[in-house]
Amino acid sequence: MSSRARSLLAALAVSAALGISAPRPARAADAAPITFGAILPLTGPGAVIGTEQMKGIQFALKQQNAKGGIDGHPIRVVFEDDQAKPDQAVLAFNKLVGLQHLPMIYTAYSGPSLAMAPLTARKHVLMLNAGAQSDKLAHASPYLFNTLPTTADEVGVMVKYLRAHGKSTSVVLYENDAAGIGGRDDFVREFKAAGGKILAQEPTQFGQTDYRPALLKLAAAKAQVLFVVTTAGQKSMADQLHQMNQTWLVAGTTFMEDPPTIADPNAKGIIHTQVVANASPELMAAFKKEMGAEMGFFSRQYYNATQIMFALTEHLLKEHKAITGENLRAAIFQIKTFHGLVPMTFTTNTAVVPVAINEMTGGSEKTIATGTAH
Amino acid sequence: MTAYLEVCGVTHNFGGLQALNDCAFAISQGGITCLVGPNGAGKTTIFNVITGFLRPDTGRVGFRGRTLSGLAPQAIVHAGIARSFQNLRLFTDLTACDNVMLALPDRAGETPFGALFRPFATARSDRRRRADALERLDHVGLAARADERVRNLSYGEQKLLTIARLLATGAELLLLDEPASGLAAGALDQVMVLLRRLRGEGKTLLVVEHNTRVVQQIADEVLFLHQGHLLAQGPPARIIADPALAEIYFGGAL
Amino acid sequence: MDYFYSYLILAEIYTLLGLSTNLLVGVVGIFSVSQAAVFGVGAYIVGDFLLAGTLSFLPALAVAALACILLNVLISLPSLRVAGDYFVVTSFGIQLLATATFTNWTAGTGGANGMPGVPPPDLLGLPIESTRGILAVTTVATLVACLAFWLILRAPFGRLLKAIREDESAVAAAGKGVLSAKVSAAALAGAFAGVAGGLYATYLSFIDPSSFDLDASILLLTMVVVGGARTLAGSIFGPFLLLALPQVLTFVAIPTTYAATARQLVYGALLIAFALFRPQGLLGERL
Amino acid sequence: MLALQLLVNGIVTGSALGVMAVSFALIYATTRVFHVAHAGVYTLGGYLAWTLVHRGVPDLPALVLAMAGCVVVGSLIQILLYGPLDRRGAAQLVVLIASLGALAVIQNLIAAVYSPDILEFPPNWAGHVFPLPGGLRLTGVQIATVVVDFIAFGLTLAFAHRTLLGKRIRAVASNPFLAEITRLEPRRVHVYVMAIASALVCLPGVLGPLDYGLQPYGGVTPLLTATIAMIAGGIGSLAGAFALAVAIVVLQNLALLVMPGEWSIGVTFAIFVVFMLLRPRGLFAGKA
Repeated sequence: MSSRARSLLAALAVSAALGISAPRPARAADAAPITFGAILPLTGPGAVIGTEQMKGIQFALKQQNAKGGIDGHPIRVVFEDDQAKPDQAVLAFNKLVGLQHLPMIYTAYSGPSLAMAPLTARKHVLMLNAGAQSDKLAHASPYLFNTLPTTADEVGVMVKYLRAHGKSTSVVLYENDAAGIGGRDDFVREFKAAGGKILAQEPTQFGQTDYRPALLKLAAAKAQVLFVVTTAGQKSMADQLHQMNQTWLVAGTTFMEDPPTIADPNAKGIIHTQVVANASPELMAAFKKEMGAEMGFFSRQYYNATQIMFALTEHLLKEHKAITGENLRAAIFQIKTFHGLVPMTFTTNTAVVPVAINEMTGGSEKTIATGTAH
Repeated sequence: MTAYLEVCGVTHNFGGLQALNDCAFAISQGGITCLVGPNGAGKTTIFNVITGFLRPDTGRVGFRGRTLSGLAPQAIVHAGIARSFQNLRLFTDLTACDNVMLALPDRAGETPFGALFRPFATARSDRRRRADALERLDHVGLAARADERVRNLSYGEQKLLTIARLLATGAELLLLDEPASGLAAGALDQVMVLLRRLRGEGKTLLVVEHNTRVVQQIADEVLFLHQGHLLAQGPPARIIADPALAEIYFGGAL
Repeated sequence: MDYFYSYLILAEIYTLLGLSTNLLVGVVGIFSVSQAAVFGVGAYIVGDFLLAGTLSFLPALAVAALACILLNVLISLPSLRVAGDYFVVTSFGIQLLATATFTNWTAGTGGANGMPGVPPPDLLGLPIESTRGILAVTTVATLVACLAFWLILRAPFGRLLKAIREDESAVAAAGKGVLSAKVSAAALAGAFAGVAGGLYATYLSFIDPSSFDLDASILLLTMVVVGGARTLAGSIFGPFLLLALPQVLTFVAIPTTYAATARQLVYGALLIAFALFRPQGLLGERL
Repeated sequence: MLALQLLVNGIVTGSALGVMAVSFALIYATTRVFHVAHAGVYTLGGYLAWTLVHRGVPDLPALVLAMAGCVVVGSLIQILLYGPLDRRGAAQLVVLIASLGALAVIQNLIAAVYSPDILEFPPNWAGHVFPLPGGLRLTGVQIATVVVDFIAFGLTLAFAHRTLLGKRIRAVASNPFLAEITRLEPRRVHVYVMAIASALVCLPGVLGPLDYGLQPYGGVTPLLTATIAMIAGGIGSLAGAFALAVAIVVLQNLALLVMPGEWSIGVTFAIFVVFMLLRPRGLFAGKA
């Protein structure tokens, strides 16, 4: 509540400031704040990511509202916590849409997003997802839009790179949950389609960081590539991989973008795909000053999604259309290409975005190739 | 004449410890038989065997010419033998009346089907059952305490309640495990009067008892058990007067 | 209004689960920590049938209830063999086994990805899409279950179950069968949980293993402990209170980063406090 | 070679689990409390050591101080929670609920203070790889784990059978009623047992995370497996608990050779459930 209260106060302060110092005579109706919602995992195991996402949105709002909002309207976002659970997400959705009639809502996790998807279609509420990558999200609802590529699209970039570099056999280590299994299925399908061979696959449990048994079993298959889809515990894995002294190429996904792992000398040589969402050093610095934290990947993603939201709002205001879910949705396809942190084009509900392949150098990392996911 | 209750060559081991060793005796209908013997003689064990709580290693138990061995405890109750426990084992969170009602043989409303689909008939039959139970409680002098939770009753009242619960089963052979232990003089007399009255009403009683005064006053016959084996059987005066048995009985203690 | 309705719907579904858990744990004394697994099986069965279109809502719900009856009887069976703590460990094992199955049996459950797009409930071919309509359905189901729970507790059957919780040997010595009573109670608890699962799946339209894990089982147990064992009021009050708690906690000034841990902390402290100072819960009897 | 490495890894992890099972068995046999919060004490040990190491305390004193911390917490749980419940004659179920509550409190306090993320110890000797004969490769912390845990187990056995306090504990465990009237002061013995078991469980609680990181909720699955080992090994048999713990983990490791890993935990519990139905008194029961 306190952070919500704080953002409310900030919004009030901004509108008060506008009232005093607005250069043009503010028409009362014009200055009415426009409110959207966000349903993120602010507590529970997903909270680390959820709070990072929230900061991205809050930072974008602060910047924009300091500039006078959009066309004089301050923009507000009401945050709700779903603990990354589908039932809590539906409860929060009904709170925001049923009680407050908000036209647009941010979402972050596959489970909750899929649970809310039918409701968005029924209630005509635009839903922006900049965090989850499940393939099912691509066609879950006409009102659900994804600014991240689906896992399949991202993995496709990696497969293309591996095949281009002569890798034809692979084993897969995956986390036994939605993200891991989705990534595994996509990799297996794409790698086979590209003429590669999958020799073995092993699961690990989320939070279970002793990978040795699984890695040993995979090593016995003697493949050229170890493809890894896990969302946590990468540093332990890097250490255990080092212990094994294998010659395979270790390849991962965006999840590998984990500062302790990148800093670990044992992680040298690991490559992974990375959805490009680079922020300028000035923006990163401003974020750190304002929010008291590094502008991480998910902060950048939701900052970017908020830029899209600003563009949509501006578009509707300019055309004197009501800010409703239907109009927002139509506006996405009218504007089509957005220029937030990265250029992003919508021809379907999932954006086409650039994807890089990074290699860890035992302390930092460098980009060794780029592609496009679609 | 076949014996009323017949225990033939029953042996039972607890992991190497021989609790019953070729135990055999018979009692006839009517009357009070007291089962005595030093600690560890196997008195409670033979109760457990008769009532189906323990399965004997060898031997059989017969009741009115029918073999009981192998029956479940509740089936033995239905056959007409019920028992009380040394440590009472009342349902302390239920009321005195509930404890007695539970033991009544009437089974209406004791399945989910009856409870759910015949609620009115169930309620009616339960009112009848309550009247029955109150009668049993009155029998032992606890009618006034019917709706008290058992854990609020005094120890003496709880002892009487175990007898009321035993009576409620409708069994004709009652096995009582130390019904008089731990009671003050007044309550003790009350229990003895009650036991004699039950005999008068045609019940057969088999009673484990330590108190020789109680044994002398109520027993028609005494069974002397030692090391899981029947040592002597006879009228109380003779058994109690037997110096050899007294030696065994008190030997360990003296 | 939809928000308040959806709170009511979830609270009613959890009341069904609370009744189920209370019947098993509070009344009969079978300390099960695997009720969420049964709940999940009910949800997946209804979801599967409705997605495949082979059965409509009510028959699917009936099949789910039936399956959960069987399942709950099966997983309560060890309680006939092993007592107390042994059964708790067995029950923990069953819950983990169920979670492993929900997560790995992709063909039947959608696996870790979950099962999206479960159609809304329908009555006689008419789909019920409005929150208010679904609320009506869950309310009817909950009222029926409450009535059943109340009838059982006041019937001789309820007395028998309570006696079994205290002393199984004494029940047998009173001439009553323990086995059939325990199995019947487990069956009823299974039916409640199965129906709750079916309602949950159709209301949310999306289910995944996270709703049916060990934490969910422990939440159910907490509801019974806080509400109170062996009373209807306790079984209703616990779920309504504990589901409202997170909403209430949002009004306390805790940084959002700590809110979940704070909530779990409150649950833990509640368990300790109730065990120490009020083992009968708010509206129940002594556990 | 694969099988050998899996076997050795199994013995390493199994010895850690074995110490957990022994400490849990010690508590359960003596106090009859199903001390689920033991998983919390286990987790706490690791976090205490992590904090001390980050404050610059050398490794060994950090371990000793962490053990002291666990002793304090474990004893407090006995004195403030289980003791009063015992005096009130609380049902087993109520004690278990209290223990679940204590576990939730410990875990979430840790999560609130340290965040729910995986925490890693700074790079140190633990990650150093030692190539051994037979193609085996063990890290420093793996070797330390197996050595320390086996010694801890041996010392516990010796303590229980050779020392006066050990004999007192075994007396209380075998007959609490008799212990009461013979002035063995069972309540005080219960506190000693909790203290000893909490110190013991701190060893795997620190060494494990040194290997693969710390998580606030990471203690529950090991504890469940440890309780299975205790029950299967026969309650009251410390050696049985340790042996079964090692055996279970080794089997879980080797099982990977013949089946996919996602079912390994499930299969462990399925075997246990069947086992409970067929032989509920444990593998080595019948001798007592």
